[in-house]
Amino acid sequence: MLRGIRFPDDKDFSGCSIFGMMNVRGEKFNGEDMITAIANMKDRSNGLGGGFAAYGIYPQYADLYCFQMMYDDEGARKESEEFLEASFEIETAEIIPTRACEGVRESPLLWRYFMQPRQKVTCELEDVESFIVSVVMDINRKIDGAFVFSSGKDMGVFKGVGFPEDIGRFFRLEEYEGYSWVAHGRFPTNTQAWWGGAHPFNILDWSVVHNGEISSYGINKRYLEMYGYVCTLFTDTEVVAYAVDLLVRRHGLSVEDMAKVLAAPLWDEIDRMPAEGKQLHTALRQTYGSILMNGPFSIIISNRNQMIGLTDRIRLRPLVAGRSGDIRYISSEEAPMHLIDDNVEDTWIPRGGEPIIAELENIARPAAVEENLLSLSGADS
Amino acid sequence: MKSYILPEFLIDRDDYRCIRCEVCVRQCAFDAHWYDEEDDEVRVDEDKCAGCLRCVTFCPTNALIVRRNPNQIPENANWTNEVLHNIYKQAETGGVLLTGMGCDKDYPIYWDRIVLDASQVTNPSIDPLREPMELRTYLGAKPDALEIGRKKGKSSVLTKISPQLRLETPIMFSALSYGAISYNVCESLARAASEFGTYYNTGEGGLHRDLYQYGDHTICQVASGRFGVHADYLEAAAALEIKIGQGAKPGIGGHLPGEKVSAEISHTRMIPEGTDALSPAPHHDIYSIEDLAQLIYALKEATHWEKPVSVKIAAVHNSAAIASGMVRAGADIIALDGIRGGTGAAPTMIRDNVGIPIELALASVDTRLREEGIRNRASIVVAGGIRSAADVVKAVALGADAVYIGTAALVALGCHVCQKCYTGKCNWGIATQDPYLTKRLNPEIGTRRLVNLLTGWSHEIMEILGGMGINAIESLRGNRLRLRGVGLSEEELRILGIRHAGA
Amino acid sequence: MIRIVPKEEFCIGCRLCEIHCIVEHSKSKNIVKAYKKENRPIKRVEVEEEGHVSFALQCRHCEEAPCITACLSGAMQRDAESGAVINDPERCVGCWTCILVCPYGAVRRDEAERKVVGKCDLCPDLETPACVANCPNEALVIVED
Amino acid sequence: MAIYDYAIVGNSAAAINACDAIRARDAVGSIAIFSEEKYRCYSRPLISYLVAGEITTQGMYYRPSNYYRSAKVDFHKESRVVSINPAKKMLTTAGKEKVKWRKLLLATGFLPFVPPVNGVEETDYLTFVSWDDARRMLALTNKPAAALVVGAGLIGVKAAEALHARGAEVTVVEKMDRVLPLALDARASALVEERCSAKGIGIITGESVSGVESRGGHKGRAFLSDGSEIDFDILVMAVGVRPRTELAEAAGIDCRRGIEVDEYQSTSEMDIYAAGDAAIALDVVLGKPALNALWPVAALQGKYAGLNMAGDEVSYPGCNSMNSVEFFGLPVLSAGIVNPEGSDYEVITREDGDGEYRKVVVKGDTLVGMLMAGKIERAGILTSLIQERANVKRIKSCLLDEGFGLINFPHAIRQDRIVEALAGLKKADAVRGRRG
Repeated sequence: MLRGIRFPDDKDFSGCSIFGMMNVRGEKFNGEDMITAIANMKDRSNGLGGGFAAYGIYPQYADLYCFQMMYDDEGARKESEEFLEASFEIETAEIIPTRACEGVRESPLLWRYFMQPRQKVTCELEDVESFIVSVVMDINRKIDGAFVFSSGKDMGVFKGVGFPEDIGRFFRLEEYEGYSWVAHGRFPTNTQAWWGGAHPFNILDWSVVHNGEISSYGINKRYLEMYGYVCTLFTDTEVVAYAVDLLVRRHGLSVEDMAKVLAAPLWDEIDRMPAEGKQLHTALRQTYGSILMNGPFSIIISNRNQMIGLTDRIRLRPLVAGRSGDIRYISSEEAPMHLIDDNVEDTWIPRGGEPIIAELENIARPAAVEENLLSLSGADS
Repeated sequence: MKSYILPEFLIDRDDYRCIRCEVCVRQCAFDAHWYDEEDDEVRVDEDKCAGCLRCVTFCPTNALIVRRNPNQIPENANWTNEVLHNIYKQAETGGVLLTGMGCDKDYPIYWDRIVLDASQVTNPSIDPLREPMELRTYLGAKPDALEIGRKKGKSSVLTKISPQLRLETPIMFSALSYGAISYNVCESLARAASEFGTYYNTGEGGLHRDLYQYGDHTICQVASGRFGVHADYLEAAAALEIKIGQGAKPGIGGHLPGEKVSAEISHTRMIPEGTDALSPAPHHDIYSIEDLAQLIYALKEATHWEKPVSVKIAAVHNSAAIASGMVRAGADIIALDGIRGGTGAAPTMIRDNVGIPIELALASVDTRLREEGIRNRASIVVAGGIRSAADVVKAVALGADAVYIGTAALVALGCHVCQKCYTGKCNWGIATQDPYLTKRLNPEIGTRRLVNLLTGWSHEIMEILGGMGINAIESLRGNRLRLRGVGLSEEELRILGIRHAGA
Repeated sequence: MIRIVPKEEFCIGCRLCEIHCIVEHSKSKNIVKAYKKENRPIKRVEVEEEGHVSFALQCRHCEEAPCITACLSGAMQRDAESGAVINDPERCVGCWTCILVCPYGAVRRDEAERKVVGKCDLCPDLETPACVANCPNEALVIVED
Repeated sequence: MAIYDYAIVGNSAAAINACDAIRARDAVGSIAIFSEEKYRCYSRPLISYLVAGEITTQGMYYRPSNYYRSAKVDFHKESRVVSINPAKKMLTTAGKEKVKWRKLLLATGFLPFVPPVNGVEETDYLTFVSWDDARRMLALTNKPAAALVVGAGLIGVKAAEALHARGAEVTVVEKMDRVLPLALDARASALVEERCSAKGIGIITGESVSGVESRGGHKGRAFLSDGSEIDFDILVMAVGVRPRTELAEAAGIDCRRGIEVDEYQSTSEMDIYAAGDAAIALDVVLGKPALNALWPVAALQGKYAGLNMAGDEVSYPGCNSMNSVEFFGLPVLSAGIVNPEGSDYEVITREDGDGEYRKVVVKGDTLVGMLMAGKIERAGILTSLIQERANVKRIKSCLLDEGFGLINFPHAIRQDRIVEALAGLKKADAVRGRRG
């Protein structure tokens, strides 16, 4: 299923449902509510893809990178494992537990590896994470029939072809406990569905679920390629994940500034800003104009600390935010929040291009983020 | 010597319509029309007709038709009329064939073999009349990454961004030198660029003192002749451009005949009145890439590192490698001029046979710079045959940051592309210094026409962008996925980096 | 009132102003007919030309118009509404005194019908006088005062 | 006793233009116009057109029929002023009406001058200066008649032309050696004579009428100085005109050949102004006051008199001897000095055949005279140069060129005239006035 179906330079057109849920105190909950919520938006997906990302699910391996892999066959697995062993100490290699589930067919071999790069390899590198990225790129590009679909720490992505609720049950998500979850139901107009193409997209601990179409994909991809990102999944969502990785991890931008790159303010607005903001946003657009995500989208970007909701600049796709005690919701529709939670206090629709950010409370964070957290806790955003 | 050259055009006059007002007589600087008082008839001297259609356009009764002389030699794919005409001319004069404007040979025009994409169903197209649509473009080197500091919850930029040119539409006016064109054309270009928020380029003719007021929208060229280059000139400019080559005449210099070097031009170019202005083929201080780097840095130093420096080359076979070198030599802007780029005067053989189409040069340069990871270090501006908003969109999607328009701007001002620029008798008052002719271009009107053109094209670009579901030009720039080729070979598609329509 | 100001730096000497003036003041207002079939009216605007310099000049509609003061018959009057100096052909006797005193040479004999003078009337039937409207280079512009 | 803010004696060009000027500045002041004729203001020069049938009586009027009413003027027609008292500011009419004024304008015009020729008083001769003259001429030419016109000045020649148009057989006798000796030069006179002769008008120059023998009524016989005799049915005496100064003189106002005025058209008596053919005012070409009994001159003087009477202080710019006449389709325009005497003048002429003759007279670098016959377009440009005493050094050679015009002026002056000075003629007048 992974071989021979990739269209170079192509991307995937899809309409979708997205749902994110995070406990900002870090209290964990299982995948049950996520499955219920995403299933509630069934008409936004067509059975050609569903997936979840969950944070905090592998506490026993919290310091190890978890590669979750799809293989077409044993040959691909062997090749990949040899490749990995060359540079990693593999602590655990295991088949990802699944259950037979009607509506989920022809699954690839699903394996996960908890591991860390060998000292020898990382010594040569200043930046371990860049090494991980390059390994992911190498496997995805070079090993036919193998695909890394998640590569972070203490987190995992579970996705495949089918309705999201079926995928959830297939992966037995009720057995996982995480404090932050995202889910995706997919409606590709491209009938060629494949497991790797389902959302979320992940690199390191960045996960992206996406509803929309990135009309600027062609240039976003070419720009990221200049920075060593090889877009192998042939979907526009992939570029979001890489762009986020580039901006936040590698270039050190704050999440908010990153959001202002992906959904840049209009020049008109920038022109009206006070000098400092004007300079900042002008520089952001000048430098990163090529990864402005143009076209209709709403996305949820997650990492271990944050869950970020964002729509395109002119809000062509839906996104609703909600709050219930320590729980933060970001969703395509409001109904699922109420379905799983009687205590949703307030919900609101963020403005186009305005990021909403949910963040773990007990972590040190840049002050810049504070304001957005405040705005998320209020209903006035 | 009896000339064997047949008149290129015949002029038909409808006697019923002709009112003998003599407008045609007065409008033709080539003296193709004359009034015969004795017979009260307007007569023609067709040998002199340039086919510029000035008379046709101005005839108040539409009494005139200028048509190609049907007297042609027997059809021959090899020995065409044009070839014969050229040989007769050279047999009669012993000279080098001269021409004006851009190459008119029918090399493939790739713009016309590339089609654009639009949104249907899966994503919405955007209505530019209701939604914002951004064409603003910044030209100049961009950093690889932006370093951002945070204080009291506020982000601020720590990276020093190189000087940038801000364009409100990705279209600039190409290098057209004062001397090749009249002062009024320069003024029209300067005012239109200022009004619209874009730039015009002085070419190698220097900057007339009356145009310093538009310096903020002026790209001042430093060419091999160094005409008119002095401290104030560099200071007045918004950006500087080192001209290495020109699409119409790659590898050769320029020549402004002495009769065009009027007092004003002499003053502006800093050469004696009435002397020929000869631009050498190479810069005699640039014999290598490191020499170019030295000049780039000299110009930056001279202007306090406040102005981007562009380097313009003719599109030739190894443009991609050259461009890479130029970027590494410190050029902030790479200007590429394709084989169809215009000129005031060039040897016909050079114009028509040297260089490559801009589309291919652009694609290969953009690809190369990306492969080398240095695409952001310089902007790419392309010139040479941009004829419409669609060409602009295709150029941007292939990877250009902006385009230069020369011929299109002149056409907006009235040019009918008769290719007789080199005669100095431009009936449209454009490529001439004859005061009787130059006043035919009123800069008020010229400015308006150019601004209208930019407005129209910009609206069209917005429409096309909106149709693609894109509302900022940077999301189109280099977005080759939105292009498809029609009727192109595998190799052409590969170079252009696009897929065939239907695929 | 409106006044027509010539811009000599942009007058290209095409004389289309003269031609369209004649047409506008012709009976048919059709250019070919006016020139070929009718008693062609006089031009009320004249292009002066010397070397490469030229400009089109018509009645200035002077504030202190000498032609009005000099007119023997009272035919030359200022139109109260438009402020234009207008010659009433019904009252004009063709004594040419106005031609004698006009410092711009802007009054001409018009003997197509009967002996009267003709001069610029600012084309009362048109929104923009014909010479201005048809100047291809905006070398005639309207100023309002 | 009625008191008028403005009283005007006379009802022709000067009077009406004064009245217009006053009204333009003073909308309410009372105005009275006294005219000895019965007509509303008409244009005296048009009588020849009336006789020749070129216009109707309706065309004679200088202003519309509601003129006096709309200008709020008390029009005293057939009311000849017989005396004025400057001390009492009072005038008396022939009808014994007494009227007081605050400002008075004497626009008394001229009377034909008839020389003391033997027997002329016994003959019912005509003059040709008024509407009544025209009516008489029309009546007398209802049947074929032989007409003798004495004097070939402007009035004489126009009378001859009018009589010819009425079918009369016309002979003109002129004492000088050519027709229109003052207005034209010899060449132009010859052109006019050619036209006249071609039409069958007899022209006898260099002879005077030494006596007239009446044969009852209008008929008679004239004896010329060369001894020849001419029988006539109509005799027109057109030897000349004299300004009517008797009213002014009787009131003690300074008069020489006409009523003397200063640059404000003011006479030697306070609040009494004079304008028109009776006044002797600045001739810019001659550089001194002169009599220019011409309609445009009278109108301009009247205008300036009116402006000053209404309280403005504007100098009369001065005028020059300007003539525009047409004889049998030959228009002839002249201004300033056309018959220069002495060697300080430079004369340039140009002849293009078929009666097209042009001439300019330059003194030093100043254009002082011009004449155009046949081809008269744009003559006013030259007139204005004469009027302005402009320096024509640089354009002297092209004054008579085909297409001469403002294009030949220096750029700055041209620009000033065309663009800046749209409303500037008045300004220019004022400048000239100060200089004068």
